[in-house]
Parts: sequence; C-alpha cells; structure tokens
Amino acid sequence: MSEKILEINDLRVQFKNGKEKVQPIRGVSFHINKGETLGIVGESGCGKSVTSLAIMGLLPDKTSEIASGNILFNNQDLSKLTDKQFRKLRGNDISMIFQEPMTSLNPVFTIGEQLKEPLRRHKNMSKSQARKEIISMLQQVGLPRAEQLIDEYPHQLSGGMRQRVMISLALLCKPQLMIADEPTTALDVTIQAQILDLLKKLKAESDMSLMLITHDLGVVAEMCNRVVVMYAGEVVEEAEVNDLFDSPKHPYTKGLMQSLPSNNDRKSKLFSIKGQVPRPSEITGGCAFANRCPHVLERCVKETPPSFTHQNHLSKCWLQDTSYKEVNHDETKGTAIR
Amino acid sequence: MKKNMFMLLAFSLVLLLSACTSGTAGDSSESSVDGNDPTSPKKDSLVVAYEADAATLMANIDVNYVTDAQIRNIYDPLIDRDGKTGDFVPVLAESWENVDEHTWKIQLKEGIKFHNGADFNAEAAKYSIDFILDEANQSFYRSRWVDVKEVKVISPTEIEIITSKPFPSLIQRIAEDLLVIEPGYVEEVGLDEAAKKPVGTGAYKFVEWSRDNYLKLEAFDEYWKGKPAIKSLEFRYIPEFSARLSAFLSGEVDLFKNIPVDSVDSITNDDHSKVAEVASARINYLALNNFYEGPLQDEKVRQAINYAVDVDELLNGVLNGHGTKMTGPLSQINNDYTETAEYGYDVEKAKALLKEAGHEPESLTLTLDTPNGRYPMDTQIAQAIASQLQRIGITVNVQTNEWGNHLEKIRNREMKDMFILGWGPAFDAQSTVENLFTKVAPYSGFYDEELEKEIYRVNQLFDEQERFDGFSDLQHKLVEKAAWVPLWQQSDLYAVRKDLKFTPRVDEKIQAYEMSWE
Amino acid sequence: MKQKVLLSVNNLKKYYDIPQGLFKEKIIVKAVDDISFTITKGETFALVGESGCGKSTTGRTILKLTEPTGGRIIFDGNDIAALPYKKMRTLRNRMQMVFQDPYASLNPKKTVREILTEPLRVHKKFDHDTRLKKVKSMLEIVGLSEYHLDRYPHEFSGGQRQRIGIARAVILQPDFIIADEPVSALDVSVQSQVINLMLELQKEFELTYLFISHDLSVIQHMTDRVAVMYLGKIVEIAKTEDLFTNPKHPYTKALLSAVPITHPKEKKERIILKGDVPSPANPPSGCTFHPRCPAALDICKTQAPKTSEHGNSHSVSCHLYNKIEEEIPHAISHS
Amino acid sequence: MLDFIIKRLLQVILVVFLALTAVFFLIRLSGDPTALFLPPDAPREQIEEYRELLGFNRPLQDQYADFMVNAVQGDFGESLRSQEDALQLVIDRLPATFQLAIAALILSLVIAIPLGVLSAYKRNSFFDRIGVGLTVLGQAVPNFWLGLILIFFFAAQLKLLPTGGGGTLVHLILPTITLATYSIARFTRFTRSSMLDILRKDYIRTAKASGVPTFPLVARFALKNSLIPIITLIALDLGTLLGGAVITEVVFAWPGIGRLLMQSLMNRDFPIVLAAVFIIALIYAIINFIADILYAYVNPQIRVK
Amino acid sequence: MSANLEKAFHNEPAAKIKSKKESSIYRFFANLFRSWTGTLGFIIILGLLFISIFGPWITPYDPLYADFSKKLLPPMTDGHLLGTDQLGRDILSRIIVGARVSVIIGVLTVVIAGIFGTVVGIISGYFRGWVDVVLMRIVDVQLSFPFILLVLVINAIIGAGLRNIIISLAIGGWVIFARMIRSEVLALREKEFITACVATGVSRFEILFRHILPNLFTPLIILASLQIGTFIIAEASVSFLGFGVQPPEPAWGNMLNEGKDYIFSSWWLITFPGIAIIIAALGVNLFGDWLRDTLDPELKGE
Repeated sequence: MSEKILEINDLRVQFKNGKEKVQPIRGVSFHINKGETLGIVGESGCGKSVTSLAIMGLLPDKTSEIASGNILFNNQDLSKLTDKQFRKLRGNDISMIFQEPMTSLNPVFTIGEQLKEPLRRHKNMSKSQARKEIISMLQQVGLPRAEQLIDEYPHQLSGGMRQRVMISLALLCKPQLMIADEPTTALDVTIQAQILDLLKKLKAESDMSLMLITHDLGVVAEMCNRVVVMYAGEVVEEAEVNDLFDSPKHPYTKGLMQSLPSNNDRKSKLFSIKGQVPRPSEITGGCAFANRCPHVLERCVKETPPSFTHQNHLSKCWLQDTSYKEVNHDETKGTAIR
Repeated sequence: MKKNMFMLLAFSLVLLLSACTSGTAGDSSESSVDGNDPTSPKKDSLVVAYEADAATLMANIDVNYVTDAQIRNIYDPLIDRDGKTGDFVPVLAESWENVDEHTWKIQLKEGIKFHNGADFNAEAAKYSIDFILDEANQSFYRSRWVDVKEVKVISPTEIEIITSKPFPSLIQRIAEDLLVIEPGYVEEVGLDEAAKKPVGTGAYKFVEWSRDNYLKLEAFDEYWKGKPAIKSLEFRYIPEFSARLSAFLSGEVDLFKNIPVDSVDSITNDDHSKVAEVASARINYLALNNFYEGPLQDEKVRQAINYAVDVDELLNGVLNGHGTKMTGPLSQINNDYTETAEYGYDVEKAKALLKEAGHEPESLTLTLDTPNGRYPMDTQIAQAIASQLQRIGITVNVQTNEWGNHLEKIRNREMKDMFILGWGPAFDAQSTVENLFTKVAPYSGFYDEELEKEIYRVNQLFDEQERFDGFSDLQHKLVEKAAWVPLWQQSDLYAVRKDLKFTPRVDEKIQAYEMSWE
Repeated sequence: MKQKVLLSVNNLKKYYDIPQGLFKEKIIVKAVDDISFTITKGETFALVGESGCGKSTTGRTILKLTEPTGGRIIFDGNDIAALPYKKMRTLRNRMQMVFQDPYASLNPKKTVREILTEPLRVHKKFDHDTRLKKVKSMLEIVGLSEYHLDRYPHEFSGGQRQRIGIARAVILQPDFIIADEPVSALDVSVQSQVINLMLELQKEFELTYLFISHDLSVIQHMTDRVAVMYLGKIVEIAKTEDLFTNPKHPYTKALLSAVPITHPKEKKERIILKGDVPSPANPPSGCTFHPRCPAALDICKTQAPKTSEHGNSHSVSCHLYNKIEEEIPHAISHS
Repeated sequence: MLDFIIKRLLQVILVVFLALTAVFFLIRLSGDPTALFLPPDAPREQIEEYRELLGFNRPLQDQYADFMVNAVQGDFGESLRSQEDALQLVIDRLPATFQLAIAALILSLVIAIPLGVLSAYKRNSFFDRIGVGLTVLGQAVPNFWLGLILIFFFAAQLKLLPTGGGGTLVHLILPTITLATYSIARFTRFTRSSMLDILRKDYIRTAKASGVPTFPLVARFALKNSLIPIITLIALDLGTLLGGAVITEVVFAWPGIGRLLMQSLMNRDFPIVLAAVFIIALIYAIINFIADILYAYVNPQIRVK
Repeated sequence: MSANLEKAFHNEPAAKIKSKKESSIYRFFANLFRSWTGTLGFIIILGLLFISIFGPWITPYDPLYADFSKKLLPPMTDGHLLGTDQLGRDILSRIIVGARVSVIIGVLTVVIAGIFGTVVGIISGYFRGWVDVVLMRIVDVQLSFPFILLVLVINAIIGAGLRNIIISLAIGGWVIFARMIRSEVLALREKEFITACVATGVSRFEILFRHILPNLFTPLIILASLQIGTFIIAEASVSFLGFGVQPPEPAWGNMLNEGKDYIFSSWWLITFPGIAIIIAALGVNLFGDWLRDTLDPELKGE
C-alpha cells in the first residue's frame, strides 16, 4: 500500500452569513496517495471547491471556519497551522490551479513578476536565477516565446496560454501535491485536450500527486487513478477509477453516469435524476440524496447512511447495507451500466 | 450605540491630531506675524483688515469706499474733510474761491514732492481732474464731473476750473473724489503699471500688493506734513467677519471697521483691545416707496407707518444703541442739517391715520425689501420693523435681496411698498435730496411734483444762506409728507488695539498718518 | 419523401467594425463569413464549434436580433433581412429562442406569470383567462406547477429557470426554435432533464430546432444534421451519424478526437491541435485553419478552399477534398 | 495614442467653448452691471453712457461674437471694476488655488489611502468601523461649518493658528484640513471598497495560493490594482478641489480663484467671471485629460492597445 | 411513501407562499434592523420627515417671533433649550421649522433632477444616435465645472430664494442621474432578457416601459437617497454664502450665515444648525449606503 500524502478525516466546514450558518462540507473523509491522481467529481454546490480551499487554508477568515475534523498533509495537521506556517507550505509543497485562467492572473503585473513571487518566497533565488527558472518552466509547459512572454501582461495571452502560465506557477517550486480545480472547464474542447495532455505529461515526469476537481466524468476517466464522488457536502462514493466506471454503487453516481448522452441511445429519452441539488440550508436529516433517489427507502429519510466499504470501494448508501444486499444483486456483481 | 461612540472617538482623534501638528506650527506663526508680541518695545507697524480688496490702486477711478480708504494713504487730495466735523480743510490746496457761477480758482501749496521725487504743481492737479474727465480712462467718477468744462493752469500754484453749468457742489466733489496723481509717472509707465504701483504725495509709499491678500505700504519719510509715526502699513483682506475678528483677537490685525453690534462686547472684554465708535455721515432709512401703486402712495398711510415704527426700540433692541437717531433726511453732521419734527411712536395715531385713509390695518399686507449684510443688522432691522408693524395689524412680508439685485430693483422701480437703504457719507443736502427724492434719480423711492420743482430750484442757488434755507424748508416738507421713516446715522464701530492712538473719522477714511502707537 | 425547407440561409455575413481612432483604418471582424445552409421542417440542425467561431452570431442574425451585413435568410418564404421591424415582430411568433444563461435571459423584476403571459399578450393571442390557462398548462408541460406562477426568477434553480425559458419560447407554439447552448450552463444531472424536455416538446409541437452547442455528446444525441463552424465559416455539414462516424475536415476530426473518453479503459487516438483559435479580427490567410491543421498543404496558406459535396448531403470545405478522392492522406483518418 | 490625444483635445476645446457660451448668455440675462460701479448719485443718462462705453447696449449676439473672437485670442476683456486684464487677474490667483488644492490633495491621500487599505484589510474590525464611521461623518459635515469651528477652536480659543490669508505654510493648515475633509472621506471610502473588491479577486487567491504573505499581498499586489481606479477619482476631486474651494477660500480669506469668482459674481464683473469659468473648465478638462493618459499608462490592459 | 417522504420530494413548504407585499415589507425591516447604521439612518429620516411635516405644531416658540429683550440667550436659559439668536428668536424652533426647508429642497431637487436626468439618460441610452452624442456633450460640459460652483453661479444669476435654489440645485444635479441612468440603460440593453424580449416580439416601447424602467428603479432609488444628502449640504453652503434661502425664512444654511458673525460671542448660533445639517446628511447617507449595500452589492465603490 502506497504512502498517503494527504488525509482528510471527517472535515466539516461552516459558513456564517449574518446569523445564518450553513455547512457546505458535512464530514468529508478521503486521502491521496503519493504519486497518484485523485479525481473529485460532483455537481456545482457539492462542496468540492470548498474542500480544496480548506486544504489550501484559503477559506475566507471571517465568514467561515473548520468546525471539526483534520487535514493531514505528510502527517501534519493543516487545520492547526498558523498563518505563517501555512504560507511556507502554500505554493511550495502544495500548489493549486484554478478554473478561471482569465481572472486568476493579476492584470497589472507581468507574467514574470507574478511567477517570481513564489520562487523568491520559498527558494530565496536571485533575480537572474529566478528568471532562468521561470523561462525554463514556461518552456516546459509548452509555451512558445518564453523569453518574451515573461515580460508580457496576462491580457495579452489567450485562455489556454494563461492556463499554462497558471500551471507553471503551480509547478515552479516542485510541489508534492497539486490541486487542480476544474482546470479545463472554461476552455474549449481542443484546448482542454491540450491542457489534459500537458497535465498527464507533467505527472509522468514527476512523482507529484494530483488532486483533480471536476464535474466532467470524461476528464476523470482520462486522468485519474482513484475517484471520490461528492454530493451535497459529503463523499458518497470512493473507488478505483475502473472500479467506479465498471460498477458504480451509489445511486447518485449511477444516475450521473447514466444521464450522459453518450451512455444513451441517440434520440432516446435520456436517463435523468429527478429534482434538483438541494441547497445547503435545505438539507435536514437522513440521506441528502433521498429526495431524488429512485431506490429511496423509508430509512433513507430518517437515518443518515454510514460509509460501507467493500474492497476499497466505499459507498455511503443504505443499499450497501448487507441486509439489503439482495435488492441490488446485479450491481454488487459488478455489471457496468452501459 | 457602539458605532456612535466610534464616530465620536474618531472625530476627537482627528481634532487631536490636527492639534498636535498645529502646536508646533503655532510657534513659527507667532514669530512670523509682525508685532504680534505685545512686549515688543517699539511697535511701528500697523495691520488693518478690510473685508475686500481695493479694485485698483489708481486714484480717481473706482468709487468704492474700500478702495478709496486705502489709497488715500498713498495719494493726497487737494481738499479733505475734517475727521470730526466734516468741514472742508485744505490739503494740497492752499485756498479756493468762487470767481463766478462758472469759475473756481484754487491756490496750491508749494514744495510738495511725489514719492518718485517729482514736484507737485498745478499741472499735476489739472492732470488729475482731466484724468477723470477722459473717457478713455473709464473713471466711474466721471458722472459727477461732467459739468466741468475745462481746467486752466494759471501758474504753477494756481488752477482755474471752468464749469459748463453752475456747479455749487464742486468743492465737495473735489474733497470727496479727487486725489492727485503724478502725470509724469503715469505717462512714463502707462496706466496699467501705474495702477499696480501707485505714486502719490501721500504719507505712505507703495511696497507690495498681492490681490485679495494684502497691500503693503511704508512710510514716506519726506512727507510734507512730516515723518509718519507708523512706519509700515498693511491692509489685509479678510472677507468673513468671524475670520477678521479672530485675526484681530489673535493679534494678527490691529484695526478693522464694521464690528457687528453684538460682537462689541467680545472686543471690549479682550485685554488688548478697545472699540472706537463714531456717528458716521452714512444714514439708514426705511423708504416708503410711492412709485409703487399701493397704499403707500397715500400720505396718511406713510405717516401712519412713521408713527408705528419705534425707532428707539430698533436702535436699542437690535443695534444695542449703536447709532444716532434721525428725524429727517439728513444727518446731524450734514452741513445743511436742520432739526425736524419727530413723529414719535404712537400706535393709536397710526391706527387712526390708517382708518382715515380708508384702510383697516388688518387688511393691509405690505412688502419690505432689505439687502442682506450691507448695513449693520439690515435684515434683522427689517424683520424687527415687520414685527412692529404687525403689532398694529399690518402684515409685512420681508424680502431679502442680494445687494446687486436690491439696487437693480430700486433702479428699475420694481420695489414694492417699502425698502431699506443707506446713503452716504453725505455732508451736503444736495447729494441726498436730489438723488433720493426726484423722479429720475435711480435710487429714489419718493417723488412729489411740487417738491421736485423746489429741489431743482434750490440746487442752482449759490448764495449759502439762501441755499441753506431752501434745504431746511425741504427737510421739513419731506418729513411732513413722510417720504421715509428716517432711522439713524450709522455708527461706525472700529476694533482697535488698545495701545493704538486712533480717532475714528466721520467719513470712514482710515488715515494711518493720524495714528500712532502709545 | 421530400422534406419542406423551413429556413434557408444563403451567403450570410455578419461583420463588425472596430474603430481604431481617427487615423487608422477600422478593423473589420468577420464574425460570420459567408455561410449557407438549409433547415427542413421538423429536423434538428446543429451548429457546433468552439467559442468565437460565430455560431451564436449566426443564431442571433437569423432572428434579426442583429442586422446581417450581407446574404439572405428566407424563413418560410419571408426574406428576414429585408423585413421591416414591425413585420418582423409579427413573424416572431413563429420563431423563438432559448438562451444559454437561463438567469440572464429572464427579467429579474418579473414573475413567472408575467414572463410567460408576455408573448401571448404581445401577439394578441387569446383573452386574459385563456392566456392564464395556457400559461398554467405550459408550466405543467415543462415540469413546473401552478404555484410557481408568482415567483421571481431568482427563486428558482438553474434547471427550473431553463424550463421557464423553454416554456416562454414554446408557449406561442412556434414552428422554429433557436436554442443557443441551452444546456451548457447546467449541471449534468439537470442537463439530461432539459434535453429530455426539449425532445418531448419537439415531438409534441412538431418543432424545428436550430441547436447551437459546443458539446459534441449532446449534439450527437439529439440532432439530425450538424454544421461545424470555424472562424466564422462552415467547414463541414453532414448528417449527425455521418459526421460522427466519418468526419472529413481535419478540424472536425480534431474536434471529435478531443472529446474526453467515457470509460477509463477506452483508448482513443487523439489529434492535439497546435496553438489557439486565431482572433476573428485577424484571421489567417487562405484556409483559416491552416496554421493549426495537421494536414496542411501549401495551397492552404494562400487559397481559401471550395466546398465539395460527398454524397448523402455531406459537404466539406477543405483543399484535401478539392482533389480527387484517392489522394486523401491516411495519416489523419479517424481510428 | 496620438489620435486619442487629439480627440481628447478637441473634446476639451468643445467643452470649454460650450461652457463659456452657456455662462455668457446666462450672465448677460442676469442684468446689467453698470450701475453697480457708478456712484449711486450717477444720473440715468450717465448710466446709459457707461453702458454704451462698456458695450452693454449692443445686441447680444454682437456682444457674443465679439467676446468669442477675442476670447479665442486669449482676450477676455478688462475687469469692469479695476480695468485690468481679466484673464491675467484670474491667472494671478492660480498659484494660491493650486497651493491649497494640492496641499489638500496630499493630505487626503496621505490619510485616506493607508486608512482605506487598513480598513479593507481589517474588514469589520474595530479599526474598520472607525474608518467607515469617519468617512460617513466626513461626507456629512459641511466644510464651511467645519472651517468656522476650526477657526473657533484653533484661532480664537487656542490662538494657535492664523485664521487665514495667504502666504506662509502656517496659514495653509486650517484651510487645508477644511478642504481635505470631504476628500479624505471620499478617498478612504473608495480605497476601502476598491480594496475589498480586489481582495476578493481570483488573482489574489492565486497569489495567496503561491504563498505570498499578507502584507506584500496587500501593499504590492492589491494596492497597485486598486490605485488604478483611484487615479480617476483623484482627477475628479482635484478638479473639485481647485474649482470648488470657493467656500473654504471665502471662510479663510484665501486669495484663490474661487473667491475671485464669488466676488466677481457679486460685483457683476462679467469679464472676470467668464475668464474664471474659462480657466476652471480648462483646468478641469486638462486634469481629466491627464488622468486619462495616466490611467492608460498605469493600466497595462489599455497601454498595450 | 410516508408523509415525510412526500415533503422531501416537493420541498415547497406551503407556508412559505405568503402574500407578496407582506413578505417584502417584512424582509425590508428584517434586513434593515440587521444593520446598525441603516437603522440609525432610517430613524433619522423618520425623525426628519416627522418634524418637517409637523414642525409648525411642535415648535416650543414661534420661530419668527423676535423678542429683543431675550436676544442671544445661551442654551438652557429661560426655557430656550438651544438658546436664542440675535433677534431673540428661539433656535430650537427655528431648527425644527428649518428642517422643512432642508427636506423640501432635498426631496424636490432629487425628484426634479432625478426625473429630468432619468428622461435624458433613457433617451440617450436607449435611442442612442446623434441625440445621445449631443446630450452627452452637454453632460460633459456641465461636468467640467464643479457642482457647488455651478450652483453658485446659477444662483447668482437667477437670484436667491427657496424656489431658485431648488432650480439651481436641480440644474446642477441632473447630470449625475442622466449619466448613471444612461449607463444602466446601456448595460440593460445588452442584457439577455432584453434580447429575449426582442426575440419574443415585444415592441421597443414596451421593452422600455415594461422591462427597462422597472430595472432602473433600484439604482435610481439608491442614487436619489445618496444625492439628497449632497443637496442638503449644497443648499446649506449656498445659503451660507448668501445666495440661497433668504431670511427671515428659517433654513439651516442661512441660520449659519446669520450666526457666523457671532462665532466668538454666541457659539450656539452656528453650532446647532451645523449639527442639524450633519445629522440630516448623516442619516440620509447612512440609509442610502445601506440601501446600496442591500439592493445592489455591485454598486459598492462609487
């Protein structure tokens, strides 16, 4: 069993908005092994981005807090770190790229000025050394004209190029873990293919771990070793990627996969999950998916299901309870729904 | 509540901060302000504050008293008025005589020099008068001098003035308007330059003029009357009274005119200060406008209002007694003054007269126009008059006008029933009577055909006694016909450093030569 | 069976001027540059392409939301480009639009009742009571209910809003609907609901769709014919199945190959295009795709390709097909 | 860039021209100043004669045409009262006005920017509340009243500072504080909200994620972004400080252009009023013009285009 | 399926659907009372409105009655809570009656300037073309001149008085409305829901009146509430310089103008009217700020 680089245990995050308190993260646990790519999948509002911000210590100070749980990075609890300690980690050991390459770079500084920052902070590099390092990194991510580009401003670059700049920024200090939050969502398909290709290449060259947050099951299929499926602030399923695609256990995961047009016959009625993703304030007791679940049981509304693990395949659903096994016979056998 | 506290705290913080910064700066201010230190042994400078700048430093152009009062320290007149009595006194002139109805002869003093060393002589005197008459100079005095036909130089010390009409008030014009300028200098440097760096024969020489800031002068040691006691003279321009007062109280300013009556105490209470007061030749009155078609065209109504207005109450209540009550159109300082009968305060008579005229007091609604801030407490007086008339039942709407508009309304005969106006400084009857009681006079508020004939007749008289009698008669008639409610001679109130020897003049001039430090 | 042509677009152009100051010549952006296609009654025609390729502009120009610079748009015999504003307004009850952003396309100050009644009111259909009945039944059809009537758009989720947007478009029972990226702002689980709704509505009201999208899997699922756009031009038109099984234009091939796999075990030969889409303000010479084209020939740099037909209403604009069939290089064939 | 400048210059000319035209006609409609300059005993014929001399009896369009022809050549005529060149009189006041305006501007920037930055950084803290409280208060205090109160405290009661008049640095203190109050409030408020805005931006999150410590983050990264919009505000306020300091100038006897304009309005000294309007509009336009260029220069997004 | 499930399926609590009005008023106050500053502002505004409506009936003395025997009494003497002025008039009474002038000027000016500016802004922003060019040049011209100076010049020219000060403030103030409305309209024009209206076949005028106007309401209310404060202070400034409301009409600005000469002898003459202006402006601004923050978080900043 490989070494865990990041381990999250029962993480709960609370947001305060005036007097209202909401919990967008309601007990999330998962881990990332050294060198692997973990995909986190879920629809908007499921808490995947909040989780990543919690790992980076970038939750807004005043309005949010980690209510409970811990985040262990190399066995160091990140949730207990001081600001200063965290700063040493960020950009150095853990780095992050974001969804919007258009707005994630500061418009009034040149690419060089922005990339220089982490090198100066973490590596104490001289100016010329840093410049060299940056240029070589820019070349490494496949950017042409790196020597000129370094003195240009973000708005002079296209979206794809900016995302490459973001990736080079994240890679500069050779982090052990990189978190990529929807890195290709804002990009066109052909550019997305370029970026995914680049990420794969970079992954292959180092032993960096990658946490890839996305809503696109295709991206997961292409990139990840293991997958965590989140719904309404909880991990509902976690499995090896092939395992998951072959035999999804949670009704939500199944629904997600079945509703993809490519998994349905042309012009046929698509499979779809009824209803809407609940808002954090609407979640009460029981299983959060109960009101949309085709297999809902009386029990689901009353009791929150625990995580059932079966050969490293975790699922948070009462259907996995052994007493209900028979009902779901076909699924447990591992037939893919195609 | 919490937030309020924060604001309070923050505000005091700012005050504190500015106090700290200003504390250090304050020291330097004291050293920089001349003569601020009362222990200084020989104080020979004087700072006079004025509400406004001089329009120009060229003599004989701007009729504004602020300009005049300042430049009279630089230029001398031929004839001046006595500071106490208002009588004519010779300055650069030696004597004058009336040769005939059209000719005046003036003898000039000898040996007097201008600041630039040029000699004063008849040519200079002639040039100064011609300067006014020359249209190109756009002198605003020209309107008063149009009847002067020619000035002849008889000898270096004698000139003759020929008028196109009989001009009995010429000497007065000379005394009030004319200052002597140096022909050679003006010709040499041109009008524009001469207006910025004036040269006269006066007690003070020009040093520096920063517009809307200050005018600095220094003593002219060769002054023909002798060395001035005050060596440097500065006029500083502070438009706001409160700023003027605080500059005075903090010692930056030694002298200023026109203290509001309610502030007199704050000066007398100050150890280093005193108040000087004089009844000025400027008068305030309530015009009862009979140009406007309204109840005030009826003499009885005008008389009734005279009875209904309690001038004593106004004077004591609003002006704190700073003013000299008048009963007729002329001030006591005026040469042609005659004592006239007083209406007195009599509410019953007022009501009776109104009834006689066919008015129920309660049915009357009158308008009273007043300028704002032109005369001491003018709007307040207007409001007080309104409430006095209210007592007999007349409703009065007070209308406050900006000064320019006020004048324009009078000129265009747009005034309604009553308005407040001041006049002066006036030392002769003609300038008041002719300009305020004839049909064509721009600022007139009263006109009576019969009286107007009489006015024009008396104006032409040359014989002093006849003239005096004529004006006396006119004064009585004007009071009888109740052309105004005469109010008072304005009291000129000066704030003065305690150790400054200063006697206020009736003609509002500030002559530094007459002052000295104790 | 000869299908009736509902809409035909001939040589449509839409250029934008960008003034560059007093002394410089203005830049002309050719957002849509000489495109032609026809849509027959009852079919779903797709425009696909990456952002900035002009697919949305095409949709808006057809509805005369922007004036075309050139070309003709014939809708059921009416020349839309030449139609005066008022006439166009009356024609609009037969042509409707569904927008990408369901939130931005609903007036935040209006209730659902107002939003849905408006088209009926504008086109003076029915009396007050009938309108309300219509609105209610429409709400049922799109999966909402009567008690949503007096809600404001912000009280709905994205999927619900898009249902309202679709209801507004369909309530007039138009012949033709332009759907501009109707599902791309939606979550996967909701996306399928909306697609289903659109398919159902099409059946029920015999609708013709112009479906604009960048999502190839959605297009594959629900359209009959596809036009692929690149930099303002149509590079390939084909029946949907035809296009997905036998793409001809190198760009189409690259586009299809870039779609992520659906299962980790799937192996896919990928054509990674070099560089970014050029700016339409400064398009490359010749074939605008040539700088990125893996199969570019010399001629591509100088000459714009002609459109060639390849049977079964499959046409393509590429120099590779301007020559004889045998010369097609095999290097870029789809795996 | 060149055609941008030319275009803006043409705009400045147009704006100044229209402003002058509007004021010319308005002011002529307000009445005739002649009588104000003449002694009160001047008879009507004399008033008429002076009107003719000063040209007020001519048809309005002729007066306007003459005025414009001369104004184009920089000749606004002579002051009616002092007969000096009106434009020169106005220009003579510029240094004093600039002195006060710039002192006030510097004071406001020195106070407002750190205050705004800290307020935003320590959002909702005690400090922030003070800052916000101050700005709200600062915008509610009429500056003439503040001027009077300052005079009352510092000049009359404590006798620490002179009340006014031009000249030394000491004279500058109270008027500067008075004039700066409103700008301080505005700038603080603007800096704060602009900073808050910036601190929410994605690129700040990026910088945080790459380990940039808080202080350089605020001081270097965010401030530079938020200063760009402040430039426009500074230009706007400098214009107001220059032209709108009338009240402060009157209260503190500051010999500036606003006070001159006030007096000339009261005196109906039209040439000065028009010259002052010309100068104020011109300065305002020029400042905004400079701000635009500066804005374009500081903002790389515009600069490169 | 149980009742529980039923509920979970339609998360539509029946109780939630109350009448529209009731809930929006409730929301307004719930929101307001959450903010200290907003509440304070609201209370001040209520107070201002109250005394400006009922002022003449609640003054302890006749604000115009002059009693020279009682002039310049300091605060808290002889039943004069805030003292008397130079004519012996009760300052508190004058401040109370003066509130009416401030409110009238503030509100009327905003209404006039707001309506005019809105009309211009709509014409400019919605119909564009040469009308827009001309109107915006006029706006530029006016903006090239400081507001307070402009108001002063206009007042100097058209004369003083309550009516004229409203006119001059409105002339000085409409441009801000015009500009804001124009940019709002321009932004709205590009909004997709307007395009959706065009696509539906709604006529241009209907789009303007049914869709654009209702969306202008919020920014207009916010700007108006913030402008009232500006206008109140501007009126006081102009009156202070003697161009504004003329005595004996009691207005805070001219009370200050009349009282400024007494700064050394009777501090209360300028202190209390000044504080009244500050409180009024503060109240209006606080409320306006709150409105802006709640109604339009994106407007924050300017």
